[in-house]
Amino acid sequence: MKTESHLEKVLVSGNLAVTSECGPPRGCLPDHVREKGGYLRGVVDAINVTDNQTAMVRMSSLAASVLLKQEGLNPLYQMVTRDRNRLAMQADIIGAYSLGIDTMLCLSGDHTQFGDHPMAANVHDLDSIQLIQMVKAMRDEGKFQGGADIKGPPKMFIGAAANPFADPFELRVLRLAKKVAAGADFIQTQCIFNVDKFEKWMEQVRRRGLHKQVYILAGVTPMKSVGAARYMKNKVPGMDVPQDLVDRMGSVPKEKQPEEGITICIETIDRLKKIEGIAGFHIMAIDWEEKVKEIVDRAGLLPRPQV
Amino acid sequence: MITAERKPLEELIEYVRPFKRILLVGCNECVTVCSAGGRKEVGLLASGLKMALLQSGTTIEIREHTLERQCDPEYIDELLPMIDGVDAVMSMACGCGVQEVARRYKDKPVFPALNTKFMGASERQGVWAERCQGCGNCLLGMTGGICPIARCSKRLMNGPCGGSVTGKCEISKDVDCAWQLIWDRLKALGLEDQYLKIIPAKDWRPAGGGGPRKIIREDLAA
Amino acid sequence: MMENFEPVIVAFCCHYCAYTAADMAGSQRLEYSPNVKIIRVPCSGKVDAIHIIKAFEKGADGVYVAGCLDGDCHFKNGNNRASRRVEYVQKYLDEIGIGSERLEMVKMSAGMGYLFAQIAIDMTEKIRKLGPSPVRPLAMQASQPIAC
Amino acid sequence: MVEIQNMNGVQGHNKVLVIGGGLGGIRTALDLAEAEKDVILVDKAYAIGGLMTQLDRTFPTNNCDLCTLSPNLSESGRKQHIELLTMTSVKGVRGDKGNFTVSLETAPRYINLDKCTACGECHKHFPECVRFTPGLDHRAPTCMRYPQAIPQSFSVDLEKCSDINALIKVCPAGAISPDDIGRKFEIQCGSIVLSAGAALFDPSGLDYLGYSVEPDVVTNLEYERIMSASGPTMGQLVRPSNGKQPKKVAWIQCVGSRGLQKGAASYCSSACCMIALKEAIVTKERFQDDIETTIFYMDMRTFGKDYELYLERAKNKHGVRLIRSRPHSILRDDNQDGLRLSYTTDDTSEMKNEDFDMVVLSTGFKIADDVRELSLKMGLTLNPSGFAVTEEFSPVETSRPGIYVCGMMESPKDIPETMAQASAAACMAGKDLKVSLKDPDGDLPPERDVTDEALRIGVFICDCGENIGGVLDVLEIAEYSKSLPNVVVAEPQGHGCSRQSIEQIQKSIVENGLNRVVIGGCSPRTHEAKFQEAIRKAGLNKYLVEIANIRDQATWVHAHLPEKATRKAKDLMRMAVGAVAESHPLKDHSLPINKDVLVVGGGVTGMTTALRLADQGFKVYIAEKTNSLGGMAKNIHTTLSGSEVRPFVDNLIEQTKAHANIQVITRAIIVDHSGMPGMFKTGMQVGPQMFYRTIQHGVTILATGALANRPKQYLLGESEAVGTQLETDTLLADNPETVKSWDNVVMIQCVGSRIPENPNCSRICCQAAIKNALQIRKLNPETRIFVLYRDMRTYGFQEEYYLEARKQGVIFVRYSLDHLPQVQAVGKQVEVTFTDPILGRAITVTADRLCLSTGLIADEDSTEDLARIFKLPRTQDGFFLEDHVKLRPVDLPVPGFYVAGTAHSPKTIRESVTQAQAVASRAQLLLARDAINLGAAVARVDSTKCAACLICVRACPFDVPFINADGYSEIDPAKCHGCGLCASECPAKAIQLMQFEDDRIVAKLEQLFERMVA
Repeated sequence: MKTESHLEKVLVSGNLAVTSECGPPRGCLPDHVREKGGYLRGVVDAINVTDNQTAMVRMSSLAASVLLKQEGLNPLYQMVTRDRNRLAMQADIIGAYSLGIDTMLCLSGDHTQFGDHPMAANVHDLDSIQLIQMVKAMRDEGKFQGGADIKGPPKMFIGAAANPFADPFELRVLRLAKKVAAGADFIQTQCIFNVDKFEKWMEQVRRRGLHKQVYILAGVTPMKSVGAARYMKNKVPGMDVPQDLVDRMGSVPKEKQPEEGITICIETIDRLKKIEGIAGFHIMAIDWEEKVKEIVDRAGLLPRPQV
Repeated sequence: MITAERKPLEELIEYVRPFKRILLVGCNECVTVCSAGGRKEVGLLASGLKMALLQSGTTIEIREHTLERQCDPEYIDELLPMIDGVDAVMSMACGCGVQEVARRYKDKPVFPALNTKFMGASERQGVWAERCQGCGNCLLGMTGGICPIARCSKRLMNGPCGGSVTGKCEISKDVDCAWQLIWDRLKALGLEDQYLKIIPAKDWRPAGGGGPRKIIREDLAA
Repeated sequence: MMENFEPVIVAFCCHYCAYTAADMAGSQRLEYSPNVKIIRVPCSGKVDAIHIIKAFEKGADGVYVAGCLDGDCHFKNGNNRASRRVEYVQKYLDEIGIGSERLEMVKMSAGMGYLFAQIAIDMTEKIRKLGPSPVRPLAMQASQPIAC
Repeated sequence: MVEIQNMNGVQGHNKVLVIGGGLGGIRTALDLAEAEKDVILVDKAYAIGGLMTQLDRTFPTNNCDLCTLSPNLSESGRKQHIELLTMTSVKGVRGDKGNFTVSLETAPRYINLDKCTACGECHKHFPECVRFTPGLDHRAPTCMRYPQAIPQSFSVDLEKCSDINALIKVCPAGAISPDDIGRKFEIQCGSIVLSAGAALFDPSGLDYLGYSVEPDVVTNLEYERIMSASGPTMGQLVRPSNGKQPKKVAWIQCVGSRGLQKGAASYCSSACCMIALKEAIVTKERFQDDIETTIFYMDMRTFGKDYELYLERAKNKHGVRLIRSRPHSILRDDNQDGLRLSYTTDDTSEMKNEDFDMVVLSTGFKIADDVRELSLKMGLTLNPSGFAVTEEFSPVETSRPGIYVCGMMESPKDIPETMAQASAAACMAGKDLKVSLKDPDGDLPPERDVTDEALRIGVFICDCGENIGGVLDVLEIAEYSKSLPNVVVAEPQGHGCSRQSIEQIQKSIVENGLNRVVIGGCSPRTHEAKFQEAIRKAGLNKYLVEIANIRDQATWVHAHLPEKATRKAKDLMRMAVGAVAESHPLKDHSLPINKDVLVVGGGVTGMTTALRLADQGFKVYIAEKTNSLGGMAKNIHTTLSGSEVRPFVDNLIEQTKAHANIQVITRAIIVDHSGMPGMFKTGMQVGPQMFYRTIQHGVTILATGALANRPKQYLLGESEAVGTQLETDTLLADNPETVKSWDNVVMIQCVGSRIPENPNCSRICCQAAIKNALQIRKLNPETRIFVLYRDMRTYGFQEEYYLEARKQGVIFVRYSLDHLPQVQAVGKQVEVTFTDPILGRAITVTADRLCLSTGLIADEDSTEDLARIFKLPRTQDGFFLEDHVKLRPVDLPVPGFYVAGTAHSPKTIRESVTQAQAVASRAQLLLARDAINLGAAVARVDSTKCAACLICVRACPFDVPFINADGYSEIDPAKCHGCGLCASECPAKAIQLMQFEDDRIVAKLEQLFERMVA
């Protein structure tokens, strides 16, 4: 065990881990965070708290993580390299750890062009891999990037993202390898709809033995409607939604579509469970946190192990 | 070369409105090559300014002159015989030229006519694209000769983000994914392994993080 | 002012098509507005943005560049480059405040005398409706009055 | 003269004698001379020019002839290959082809041509004995035959001279030589072209037309002279009887033609309908509603290229009245001012009367007695009317080998056809002469260095007759020009392009030390080269001239706004003066020429052209679209005169295939083209595999033919009884038994022609109908044939066959567009219903055969592609559009391109052959040269400004600029096409296109706006 992280404990125990996410509100609404976290209590092993998701200003992920922690939940603190330079990031990391946050996800973040501050500078003092390296060095060597010793290093369980569906496809596994080499302990993948393609990716992951070096949590998302399916298929870069799923969503009446989406999500989890090297699931139910419990339950993943 | 584009006329009009006589100075280097500030653009801008100002009843005299280079003091000296007769100078050079003219002629207001954009290359006639950000510590040896700093929207140094789709960047279909280009080229060169090396966090001091940069060739420096 | 307004229009005509069409209009005695003054160029692609801008600066109320039909340029693609240049200069004219509608690109074949005449008439009427170029009266103050 | 032995030994006398200095003779002589062949041009008049010099304007452009012809005349005056012998007649011809000896006799002129400056002093003081040929012989004199006469000289009639010594004294040049006795001499030549022209029918004998008694009855030529600016009334249209302007003018057609009157010719004179239309249009143009114009005609024969449009213009735009009729008499009532014209129309038997102020008789052409005599003396076979009989499929070859004819001598025709035939005659007469090269610029004076001179601009304003002078005051323009900066001379110059004016301009350049010249005149497109040459001969660099096109751009298009035209002309002059001040001496560039020829199309026209050029030693490629030679002629069996077509075509194919210099490429589709005259490159896909090959060649000849029209009309393609004339021709040849079985045949003319969708006349259909009608009658004299027509257009000698058909009982019934014939299928036959205009009721004929005269249409697909690839203009109906419809009928506007045959317009085989030979001649003008002049309009780089940005390298459509070893853009002037794209895109303004420099263009803009017009 590298850290005190609950997620690490679940993973080390050999159970399939379950995580989900909670987008902080665009305002000073702590109750909103608490409410969302409430839906996930006892349902997941860690709750991702996004960092200015889609390049829109939100309550800081650090603050929201702390709010969840105060509720006794296990926040998974996300950090993007887009908004801060390495000084700010290191400061936040030791600050977060000081407030009891021990699990984090290192990302580069969406380009500002997609958000509501397209005029903002994209900092990218570091990229996500360099961030992983830095967090690992802070934890394992107890050193700031500048070389100085950290008095009381942050013992972070380090996560990274992987998108098996983006291009160039053959680089996707290599990039994962780089993240592992940089020090990632676990991986959360982009939403998986195209299980066939994901299997191919996993095959390469296994060939390189990466599944033995890192815990891979497969990302899933329940679709609310055929419109949402189409949007993700056509508009979200790096998202792969097969046409037959869109058709399937469209084949049922509008009021039944949310139910169909959840069913598809559960079926996907069932297929993913069979793939060697999958250590758990990351359920991204965007603004639909109340349904996570149902999904986890129907997928046979309840109750969550006590470790 | 350094690329630039003419500023909106509206902005330039306001710069020169208070003056009776100005000197419009072009540069026969980079900005000529990118059709932003050569002799021809000087002529076009002079006419345009005169006509725009005429409509609000202002007549302005614009003298036109194009220097070989606006970033070298000797060339800038060429303006000396003209400078006294004018109230202000508008430079059609990159930011370097504007500053150098201003430095040389301290008692004349100097205005930029161009927005200096980037160091780039001609992709084809009339199209210039960014190639270098002058980061001061070239990575191209590791990235197949394609710069991720200048050409990846996120300046990612270790591979493409999840937004790379069919070779294009997530920010626009018109922007190539630099990492796709890098990867294709590494593959073509049989240098795939190069990719697996993690490029460590960058030292931005040579890129300007260390303050205004200067190169001194001691053997040459006077 | 408007009733007596006689616009001055400069037509840059390529030698091989538009200028020949103008000659054709002549030999067919097709009457058109005397307001249009032709400047002959070898190819419409020869018409520099500066020539167009200078025409307005000197006092033109309208300018058009007349080249060969698409695909018929004697010099392969000069007419298309001229079209793109005209579009570029139109934007600049909007910036200057003269207005892009005072500049046009037209294309015709050498045999289209009637089209040459028609365009001359249409352009004159269009510019007449637009009124004098906003820089023209001022240009006149600067120099001497202009007759058409 | 050194005699050069010909290559194949046929001729020993290496020059051509051209008899007759009319338009045809001049064209023949010029073609030969420009192809570097020596010519002797003789004319019995004392100035060349012929009939055309007396015309006011010519159709269909309505240009003044003088300004289109006079450059040709002065050309012929200066040509070193041409020896001009005026006042000279041919007395006899001995010898054979290649070895003729011709006896000539020159009448005394009593004026030394070398000394005479044509100052006119002699004529001023002794008008009675200094000769002129008046346009209106019995009415009013002109001082010279025409103002631009060549040679520029008078002649003296000694018999009428009372005081010769006084006459001698009056001549400041000492040119008068009363001792001149003329001379008789012999010359030798290899071939002879007889282009003696035609005379006009004299209507004096026709008392019912009143010509000899009524001064207001004039011939069409006299009317031309009255309208002409150089005519007796100085261009004032007035009635000869009282000097007042007429209000109503009538034209009577076919006077002396079509066997209508006593002594009239049996043929149609071919051109009179167009002449009358032209005279009426010009009258309406000048006087609008002040004069009413009416043409009395039988058939309106506007069969030439786009002539039908001209007819429509006369009717619809100008309101010329056209009355189909037969005039009966012209009488003047004693108490009346006007002339009463009585006539009948074909829809009523009643005689109608109408009064006119002037009546113009459209007199036909005939062969003059002396010409007939000469022809016989030369041993030529003549037809009963005195025209030379020529080969059916080689219209300029007479019965005597080595002697060729062109123009009216062959048959009555208009100017374009004369020009084509003249070139054809040049081709045939010159084909065996050896090419001897001479330096055309050998005798030019050295160029004056004007670089350090202060500007001295000379301005010369043409009045161009009525064309400019009729709308504005040329003197006013000259005065105005004089006020412009740097102008030291400004004066009117009449016809500026006339030899006389050119000489005055040259004199002025020398005397006034001019170093820049501005011409206020017509289009630089047509006349720039001429004035460039003129100033070059006066010692100036030829690029120091600017032409203000005050004709095409002011007087022609603002004729009704003379004040505005004047102001615009001043603007244009000011712009030109401003621009010429910015001009600089330039040097021409040249390149060696590729002498191979590409002929597109392997029909009769293409093969004929190819053979003529191949015989001259040029390598010829024939690119034929189909898989065999022969073209449309393969489907035609006989001609109107009964000649067999097939043996002719087979023979042509055989010769073509066998010729060592001809390469035939079948199944060739032209796909791309580049280069310039003398160095073209054309790509084609060839053969069933469509493999790509390119051919390098110097000239391109389009002989792509036309298509037989097959409009879906009158059950064509639906009923077996209905077919085209072409199909009928085949039936006649292949199934005479079927034809014999026909009892009733109906022919409908103008099917698919002369209608709004295809307004032109197909030209060949009337003769085709007559041909088939006569053939059918030959097989079965009992067959009843009805020809339903709108106008029978059997021009020239075709008229005789038309008369024959009528005589044989073929029934001709006119129909109009309002009452089209109706056709219905009845079993295997068809019922044709039409209105008889005389009976005024419908008639139905049950016909065994309905022949539709469908004519020819342009091959829209191929002409469109070729026009696009070669960048050639076409007429609205898809035929290639020649450079000058009048004077250059087979030259295309793009230099190095020529057109012949039905790709030009519908025509008969004989006419196609004429054009094919003409093209062979025209092409040789270019091929005779060793280098092509690329002009001086090339882009030039100022390396001190060049930023080596590559923008020019990328902009150039021809990939000419490159960055040289010094790091600057370099443009090879020999490769530069002169478009100026690089100059307009250069961001450093380092490139200037010579002749169109920025300074010059901006100077025009400045001048246009900066100064006030008085």
